[in-house]
Amino acid sequence: MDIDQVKSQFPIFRQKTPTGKDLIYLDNAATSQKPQSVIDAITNYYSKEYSTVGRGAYWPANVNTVKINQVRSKVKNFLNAQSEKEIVFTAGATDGINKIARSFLAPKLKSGDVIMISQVEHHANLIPWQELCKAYGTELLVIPVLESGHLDYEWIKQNLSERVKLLALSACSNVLGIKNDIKRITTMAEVTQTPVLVDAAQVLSHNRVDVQEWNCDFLVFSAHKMFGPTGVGVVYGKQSLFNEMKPFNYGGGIVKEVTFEASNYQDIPHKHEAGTPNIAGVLGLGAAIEFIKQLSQNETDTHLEELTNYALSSLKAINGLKIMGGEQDKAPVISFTIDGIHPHDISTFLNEEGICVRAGHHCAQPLLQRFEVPASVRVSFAIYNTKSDIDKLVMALLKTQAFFS
Amino acid sequence: MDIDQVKSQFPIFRQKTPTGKDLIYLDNAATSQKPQSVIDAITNYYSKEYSTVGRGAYWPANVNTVKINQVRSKVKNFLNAQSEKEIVFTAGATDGINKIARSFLAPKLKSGDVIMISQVEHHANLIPWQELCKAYGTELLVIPVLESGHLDYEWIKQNLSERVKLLALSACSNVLGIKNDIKRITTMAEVTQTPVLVDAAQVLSHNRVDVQEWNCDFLVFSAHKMFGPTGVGVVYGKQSLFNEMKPFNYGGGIVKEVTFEASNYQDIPHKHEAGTPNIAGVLGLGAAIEFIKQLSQNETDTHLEELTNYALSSLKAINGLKIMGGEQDKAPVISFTIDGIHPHDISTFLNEEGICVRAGHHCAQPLLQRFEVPASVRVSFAIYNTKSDIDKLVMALLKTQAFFS
Amino acid sequence: MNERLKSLYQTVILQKSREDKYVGKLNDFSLEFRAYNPMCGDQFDLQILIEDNSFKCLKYSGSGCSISRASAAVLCEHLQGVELDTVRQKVELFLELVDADSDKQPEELTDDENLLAFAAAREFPERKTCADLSWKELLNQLDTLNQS
Amino acid sequence: MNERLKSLYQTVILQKSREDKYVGKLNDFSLEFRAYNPMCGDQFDLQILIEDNSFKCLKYSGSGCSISRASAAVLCEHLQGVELDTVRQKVELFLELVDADSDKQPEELTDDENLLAFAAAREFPERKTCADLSWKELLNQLDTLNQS
Ligand SMILES: Cc1ncc(COP(=O)(O)O)c(C=O)c1O
Ligand SMILES: Cc1ncc(COP(=O)(O)O)c(C=O)c1O
Repeated sequence: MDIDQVKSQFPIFRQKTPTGKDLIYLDNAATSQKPQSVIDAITNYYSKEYSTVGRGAYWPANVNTVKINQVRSKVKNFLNAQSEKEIVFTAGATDGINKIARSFLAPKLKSGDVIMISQVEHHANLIPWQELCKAYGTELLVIPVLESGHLDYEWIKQNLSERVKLLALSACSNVLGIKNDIKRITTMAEVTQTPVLVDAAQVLSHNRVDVQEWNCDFLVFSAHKMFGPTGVGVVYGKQSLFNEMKPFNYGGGIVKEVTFEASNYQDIPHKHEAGTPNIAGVLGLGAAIEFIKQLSQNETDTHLEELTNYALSSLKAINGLKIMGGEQDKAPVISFTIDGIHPHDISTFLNEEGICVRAGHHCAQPLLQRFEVPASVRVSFAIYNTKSDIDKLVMALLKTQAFFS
Repeated sequence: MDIDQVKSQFPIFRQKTPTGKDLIYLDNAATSQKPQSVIDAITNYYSKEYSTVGRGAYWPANVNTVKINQVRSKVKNFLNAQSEKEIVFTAGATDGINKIARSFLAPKLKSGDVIMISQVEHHANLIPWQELCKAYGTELLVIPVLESGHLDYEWIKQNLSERVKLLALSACSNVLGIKNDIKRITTMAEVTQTPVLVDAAQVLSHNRVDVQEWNCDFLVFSAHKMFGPTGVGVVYGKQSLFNEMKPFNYGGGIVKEVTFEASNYQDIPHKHEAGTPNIAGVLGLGAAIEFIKQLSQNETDTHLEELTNYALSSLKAINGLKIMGGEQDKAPVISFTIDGIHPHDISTFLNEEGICVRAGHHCAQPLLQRFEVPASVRVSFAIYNTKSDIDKLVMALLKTQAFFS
Repeated sequence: MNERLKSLYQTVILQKSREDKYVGKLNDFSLEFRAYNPMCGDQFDLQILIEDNSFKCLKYSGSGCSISRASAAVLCEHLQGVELDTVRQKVELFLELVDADSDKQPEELTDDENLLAFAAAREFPERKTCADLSWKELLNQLDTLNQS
Repeated sequence: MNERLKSLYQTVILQKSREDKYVGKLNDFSLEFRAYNPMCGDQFDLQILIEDNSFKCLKYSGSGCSISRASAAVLCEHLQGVELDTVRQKVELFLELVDADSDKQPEELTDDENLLAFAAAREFPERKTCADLSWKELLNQLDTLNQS
């Protein structure tokens, strides 16, 4: 794959940072940059055919209604879902998890029930469940993570039971970058008939997802982490579950008949999409999926794997640098600390060189507590990153180290 | 005001519709077109300084964090709120109302309580309350609307009591275009200490709002109806209420300390903004407010009032055309029917002439039932509309009438 | 009046939308259902009397635009006397007729002028739901009948 | 090493961040509070012994970046022995020093080199919360003290 050509589709890399450097963007686990095609889809909508959707029999409302449905179809294919009915647009991964917590799980919880999550979860896949537990007297069971960053699968097997009413799990930790074996987990969960929600926020920019193969019940993600716009995401849900559960929100577009006495609801997926959607966001998500599809999956895999391995070995060569977690099943996400230099200071130094990394707890405080690290530096790669980015990173780290020693 | 100059800021009007006509956009109550400055704010963000906010000490994350706070400040000034802490970004008006229903009202409802709304409400400000009533055994009291489109203020006075735990009301009906006297209502509600939520979705593109003068407790709106982007809106809430209530959503960015046992929350407004926000949306909303501020409020008022009056008298001259509601306290929103021609057919005919109007129940089925109209045609104006638009509308209506007679 | 519109609202549609031959209620019926489009408010109640294994009598009532009214009228007219076995086929043919995604030309599907009139809906995708409202709901009903 | 960075991490800051003169716990204290930045995880516990109407003794413990550590150390050093009446004024001066929105030049505010070092934070708005973390929380504490 010609990475220069790919990178040239991202306009942000055409300019210099305020300190006059080339932008070296290594915070892709937080959010990824946007290719021109995604930006164009949004601009085109706002400047050439702006309207609402779903109502309005005029041009351009009719055109946009069709386009939104096309994106739904694209998402369906992208996830290999069975039907467009299984695809609901949301405001993002956090929004999606909260919606499932409220509309699916809350109404059926009773005291004595259990919700199972893991020790690697992002706050978005932890606090909603914690709050449900508070409200319903439910117990939160936390799958331990091993030093390698892998989940303790034996523990899951031992602790899964019919009492577990939901298993909510990320497909990949946003700190350690270790991918979880979802298939293995849904197979165990099938035995106890525990529905499984997958937080796929971290995987869609670099991994193909097949919800049928995974056999998960719900899956959520945000567009902005896969080259798409902010403010839009998706909940995938099996039809029977989407059908039975309460609407995510109440408002226009979800009802058939309304009187002051009662309302009845549209069919899925519309039942779960009250109000004017983030239309520009959905159109941008469509363009993002097209962008990803146009890359060769094999070559993307190879590129990101090479980058990650190169980064791992280059970083390990730095004195006093410690990488969190192991190297097996590794996504392009690496967290580390350097003896005697606080991550925040590192980040400031790297920023002067035009290098963007994250310093802190990455919205995963309990995981950092588990690894006894108050804060770490995280670097994460996307298709537009190169070995030269990593060389510059390492150089800048060495310079920082020299300054602080 | 030079309307041509204002209109020229909206790129969509530069092209022809698919039938080769000038676009005459009269569905502003559904959503308004976007000026170049709003589009540029979004494009600039995505193509020149894209990043997440709130975390990340690097350029451009630091820049965007500051910008988001500036928009919060702009919204605060725009609504004349007391503090930025009273401004929470949401995905839109529907989202905001649902959030208040769940986080503010639901936890304090008990059977025997009352929620008061009005007969003119959009489904977004009806169904969330209806569902709460179902869940908590609460009663829904509906303020009747008079033939003129005005609320029955006497009725409100008689029916308000300490039992009413929330009064949720639109500032302006999206069908009749009649503005409600919010100040009068909050004054009555003060006596019974009933919190008042204002659905301001319909007013911000043409009216200044002053939450302190109105003395409302909550106010919601969507950016897309005031020249801003889709997928973003605002909930204004008094500080004491925002402080006491549960977070709107749970996730990253709202917590101070998190363990698997418990979490404690950030101060408002951040407590209510879990997850990566719709950053492009918020930046676009900032540009939309700037756009509105740059227009003279007096001249905007005059222009829209003239247009509305001109439209009313031109439409009334059409045989068999009936306008819903009266002409007092009228916003630039007019709903009507024409004897013997279904609104949907009218809309198709107008579309051929490049004229966008809405036909249907406008997500306010109970209101249409009240006026015994199964569906109506709605035209609604914004600052870029002209008398010539209305002349063309009337001509097209006459042609349609000729065809069907 | 442009040509596109003319073809959509051909005389057939205008006429049928005004005819009241099939408007009303049956005293005696085997099947009753509501065809409702929540987006625009069009709503029809259809009643069908099934006797001797065929659609003996059909009526509709309700309100909607001229296209949805005409379509309900033509449904009643077109299916009157039709044997149960062939109803589905006729409904499916109509649905294909109004479907812009079909790869068959309308004229390949039928030469019935009353049906062909609705093919103009292919040009107006936003009016497709008007043209096929009652027909689609009838198809749902047939599915349910089959299952039970 | 560029000049901007050099000025941010002047010798003062590097030195103070390593000094352990004020690190630790007091056996006896009048005021104890935690300064915590949830965004980055920096967290300090400060203890102050108030005697004879002045800050007699101050200590801090916890972890954070070099700037937040140095800032906690300088807080302890700068307020040691200061009378209660003048504490607030000194805290506010420091907060203005690091505030890029202030219309005063740092040199107009003070000539204390240890304080002036932090003025470089004006150039690094994202590091302001590091520079003023402990100071801001102390101000909160003073407000609470006043109210009670
Ligand atoms: C694993 C994981 N889950 C959930 C989220 C939340 O995503 P968002 O902030 O887009 O809602 C993130 C990103 O921050 C993440 O990394
Ligand atoms: C009065 C009123 N309230 C609420 C809404 C819902 O707004 P949104 O669809 O942007 O959430 C609308 C617009 O459709 C409206 O007109």
